[in-house]
Amino acid sequence: MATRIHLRRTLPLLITLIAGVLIILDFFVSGLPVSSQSVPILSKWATIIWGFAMPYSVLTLVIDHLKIIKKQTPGRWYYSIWMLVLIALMLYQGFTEGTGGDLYTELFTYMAAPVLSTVSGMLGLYALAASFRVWHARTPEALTMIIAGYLVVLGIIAPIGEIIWPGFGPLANFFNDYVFKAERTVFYIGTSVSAILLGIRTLLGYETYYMRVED
Amino acid sequence: MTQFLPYLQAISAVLTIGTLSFLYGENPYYRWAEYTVIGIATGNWLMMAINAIQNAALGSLLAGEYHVIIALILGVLYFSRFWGMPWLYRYPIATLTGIGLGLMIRGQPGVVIKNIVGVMWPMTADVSGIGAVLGALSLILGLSYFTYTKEHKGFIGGMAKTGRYFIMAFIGQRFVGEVSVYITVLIGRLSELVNYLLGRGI
Amino acid sequence: MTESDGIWSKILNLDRRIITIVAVLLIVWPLVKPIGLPIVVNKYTYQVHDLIDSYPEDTVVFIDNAIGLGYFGAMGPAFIDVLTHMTSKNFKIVCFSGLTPEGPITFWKCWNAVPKELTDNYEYGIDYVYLGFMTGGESTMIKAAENLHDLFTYDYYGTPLKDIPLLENIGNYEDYDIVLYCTSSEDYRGMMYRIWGETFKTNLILLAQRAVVPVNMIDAGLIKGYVRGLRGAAEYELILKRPGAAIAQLDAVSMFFIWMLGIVAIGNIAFFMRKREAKAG
Amino acid sequence: MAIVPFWLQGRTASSIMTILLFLFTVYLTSQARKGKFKTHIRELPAYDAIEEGIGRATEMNRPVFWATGDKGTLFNELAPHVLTSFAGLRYISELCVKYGAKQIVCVGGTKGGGADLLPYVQAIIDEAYTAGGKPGETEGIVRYIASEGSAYGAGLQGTITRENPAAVMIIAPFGDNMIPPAEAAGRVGAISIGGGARYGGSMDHHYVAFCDYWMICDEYFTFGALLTHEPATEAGIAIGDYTKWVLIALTALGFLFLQLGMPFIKNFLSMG
Repeated sequence: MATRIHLRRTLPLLITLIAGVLIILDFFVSGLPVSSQSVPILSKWATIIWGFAMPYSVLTLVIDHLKIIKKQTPGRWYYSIWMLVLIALMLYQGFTEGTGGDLYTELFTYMAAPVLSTVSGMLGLYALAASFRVWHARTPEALTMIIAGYLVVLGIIAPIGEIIWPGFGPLANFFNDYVFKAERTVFYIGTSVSAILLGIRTLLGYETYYMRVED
Repeated sequence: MTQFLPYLQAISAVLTIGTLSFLYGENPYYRWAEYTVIGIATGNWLMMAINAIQNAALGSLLAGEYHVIIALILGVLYFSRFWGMPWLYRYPIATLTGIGLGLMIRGQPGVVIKNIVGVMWPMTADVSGIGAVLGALSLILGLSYFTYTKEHKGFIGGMAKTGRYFIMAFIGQRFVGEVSVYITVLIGRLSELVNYLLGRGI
Repeated sequence: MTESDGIWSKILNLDRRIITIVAVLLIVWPLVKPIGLPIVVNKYTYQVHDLIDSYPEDTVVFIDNAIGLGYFGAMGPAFIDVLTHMTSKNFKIVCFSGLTPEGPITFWKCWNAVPKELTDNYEYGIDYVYLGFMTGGESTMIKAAENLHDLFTYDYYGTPLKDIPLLENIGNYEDYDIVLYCTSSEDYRGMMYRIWGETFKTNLILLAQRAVVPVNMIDAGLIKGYVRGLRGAAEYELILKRPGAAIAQLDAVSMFFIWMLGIVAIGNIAFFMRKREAKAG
Repeated sequence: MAIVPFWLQGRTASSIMTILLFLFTVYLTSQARKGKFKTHIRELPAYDAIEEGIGRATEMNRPVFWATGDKGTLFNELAPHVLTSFAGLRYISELCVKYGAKQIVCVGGTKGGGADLLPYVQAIIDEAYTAGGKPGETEGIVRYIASEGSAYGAGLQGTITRENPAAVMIIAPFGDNMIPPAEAAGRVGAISIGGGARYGGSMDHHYVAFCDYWMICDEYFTFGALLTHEPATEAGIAIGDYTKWVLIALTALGFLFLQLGMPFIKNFLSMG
C-alpha cells in the first residue's frame, strides 16, 4: 500500500519540488553547475511535454464526439460527423502537402477564420445589449465607472470623441497615464502576489491540489 | 491559389452570415457554422502540435542529446488514461507544474517591484507633478481595498472605500476597452465580407 | 400605474435583437461608404514609431507572432503596418509563433499584405526567416532567448537551421536588437514581461488588441513601446503616410460607440424615470 | 561559467522578496496547522450572496445554475482555480440539498478540456446528495455541454434561456466565453454571482459589468479560503495581506523620500 501512495503522490510532488527549486536556484545564483546544466534540459522537456497536451485534448474531443455519434443523440450526431470529417480532411492535407500548402491555408482562412472572428465580434454585441440593461448609475461607484467609460471611449478609442470636443484626448490620456496606470499596477500586484504564494504552497506540497483528487 | 478558392470565398461569406444568425436565435444554420470551425481549428491544432514536437525533439536526438527521450516518454504518459493507469498522467503534469511555477516564482517579484518603482516620480510643478501624486495615491488606496484579514472599518476602511472608486473607474474603462476590441474584430470581418459582396476583392 | 407597463419599462425591456441589429447596420454603413473622420495620433504611437525609426539598416528583429484568428481584426492591420515600416528600413526579420497554432496562418496573411515593392527584394533565408509554430509558453521563450538553435531543428519549410545564412550569427537575446511580441492573451503577456522584460532586459515592443496603453509597464521599463490595436494601426498608417484598411474601419468604430454611448444614456434615463414613477405611483 | 550570486546580478530586491515569501509560507503554515496562528477573513459580499440566491431560488421554485470554467483543466496552471470552483460546487450542492432547490450543473471547456472534469463533478454531486440524505435525486443534474469554447458559451446561454434559473453562479476560471451565459442570466432576471482570478484581472470587468455580485482581482482565492478553511490557504491569505501592506508602505515612503531629495528606497528597489 505504501508504494502505491508513494508512486501516486510522493514521487510526483518530489518531481515538482526538484524542478521548481532548480529553476529558482539558477536565477538566484547563476553558474552553479547543478542548475546551470539542468535548467536548459528542463525547459527543453517542458516544450516537448507541452506539445503532447494538445493531441491528448484532441483525442478526448474526438472520443467525446464518437460517443455522441454512437448514441445518435438527437440534433447533434450529424454535426459531430461533419466535424470529424473536417478534422480528417485537415490531417490529410497537413500530412500530404504540409501545413504550408495552399489548400491547407485556404481551408483555414476561408472556413475557420470567418466564424472565429464573428463569434468574438458577437461577444461585443452581447456586451452592448447587456450594458443597455445593466449599466445603470445605481450607486456613486457605478456612476464613476460609467463616467470613466465615456471618457476613455471619447478620448482614446473612438475618433469621434476628439471631433466633439478636442479636450477629451488630453483629459483621457492624463487619467490613463496616472490613475489607470496605478490601478493596473494594483491588479497586477494583487494577482501576482496571490499567484506567487499559491505557487510556493504548491511547490512545497502544501496545496496538493492535483493529488487530492483520487483516481 | 487553388481552383477551390472562389467556392471557399463563397463559403466564408455563408459562414459569416450563419454565425451572425445566432443573434436572432439558436438555429441549425449557426450550429453547422460552429461545428465547421471546431473541426477545422482542431485539425489544424493537431497538425501544428505534431510538427512542433518533431521540430523540438528531432534536432536534439540527431545531436546526440538522448535526454529528450525522457521528455517524449513523459509526454506519452498523458495518454495513460486510455490504457487503464490514469494516475500516470501525474508525472508529465508534475514536471510541467514544477517548471512553470519555478519560472513564475522567480520572475514575478521583479515585475511587481518594477511596477511600484514606476509610480515614484518627482512632484514637478506641472501637470505631471499632479499626476504623480494622484498615481501614487490611487495605487495606495486601490491596493488597500484588496486586503482581507482586517475589516474595512476606521482608517483602513476609509482608505479601502476611496480606493474602491479608483478601482471602479479603472474597471469602467477596461469594460469599454474590451467591447471596442470585440467590435474591431467584428468590423474587420464585416469589412472583408462587404468587400467580397461588392466585388472589391478580399 | 404598475411598474411593468410604463413607457420607461417598455424601453428598458427593449428586445436585445433590435439593439444588436442596429449596431451591425451602423457598422456596415461606413464600410460600404467611408466617411473619413479625422484621427488624432496618440503620443505612444509616435514613441514606438520613432523607436523603430531610430534603428539603422540590417537591424535584427525577433518577432513572436501569436495573433490568433479570433482577434485578427484588432491586431492584423497593426502587424501589417509594423512589418511595412520594418521592411521599408531593410531590417532582418526572424519570426516564430508561440501559444496559438493559428500563428503561421496569420503571419503569412500579414506578410502577403505588406506592399509588394517592399517585400519583392526581401529574400527568404537571407533577409527574413519564419520558423513556424512552437508549443511551450514560458519555457519556449527562455529557449528562444538563450539558444534558438537548440529550440528549432528546421524552419517552417523544413530547411535545417544551420543551412539558413541569416541565422548563422543569430542565436540568443544579445543578437536581437528589437523584440516584437504580438499577442492578445493576458497570461502570455505575463510570461513575456517576466522573460523578455525582467530576466533578459531586451528592447521589447508589445503589439496587443487593446487601444488603452499599459503605461505601468512602460514606466516600469519592461516594454519600450506599445502598438495599440486597430486604433494604433490607423495612426501608424497616418505617420507612414500609407493609408490602409485600418483608417477606413475606424469610422465604423466611431459609429458603433455613438450608438453604445447613446443607448447607455437612454438606459440610465429610463432606469431613473421608472424608479421615480414607482416611488410616485 | 563564473558563479554570480543574485546581489551582484542586480536582482537584490526581487530575490529578497521571493526568499521572504518562501520563509513566511513555511513558518506561518506550520503555525496555522498547529492551530497557533488564526486568520480572521473579512466577509465577501459574493460569498454571502450564494446562500441568499439559493434561498430565492427555492421560494420561486426555479433552478440554481452552476458551470465549470471553460479555460480551467487539471493540466494547466489554472488547476488550483478549478479545484476552488469544485469547492464552490460542493458548498452550493450542500445548500441546494438543505433548501431543496433544483440544481443544474453544466460541464464543458475549451479544446477538449471539459471531458476530463466530468467524473470529478459527478462525484461531488453524488457525495453532496447522499450526505444530504437524497441519494436518488442526482438524475439529470450534471449535463455535458461541449468541449470547444464558443460552442460551450452558446450551449450555456441556451440552457439558461430554456431552464430559466433564479440564481446563476459563474464562479470558475472562465475566459470571454462567460459573456453569453452572464448576459442570458440578466435577461431571465436571475441573481448572478461571478468571479475568477485570471492573471492581471483580465476578466474582472466582465464580472462587474454583467453580474450582481462579483469577485475581482484575487478575491477568488479568499473565497476558496472561506470555503475550505484550509490552514495553508488561510495562512497564504494572511501573508498576501502583509505583503500588500509592506508594498503600500514602500510606495508611500519611497514617494515621500523621493520628493525630499533622498531617493534611497527607489534606488534600492531599482537595483533589481
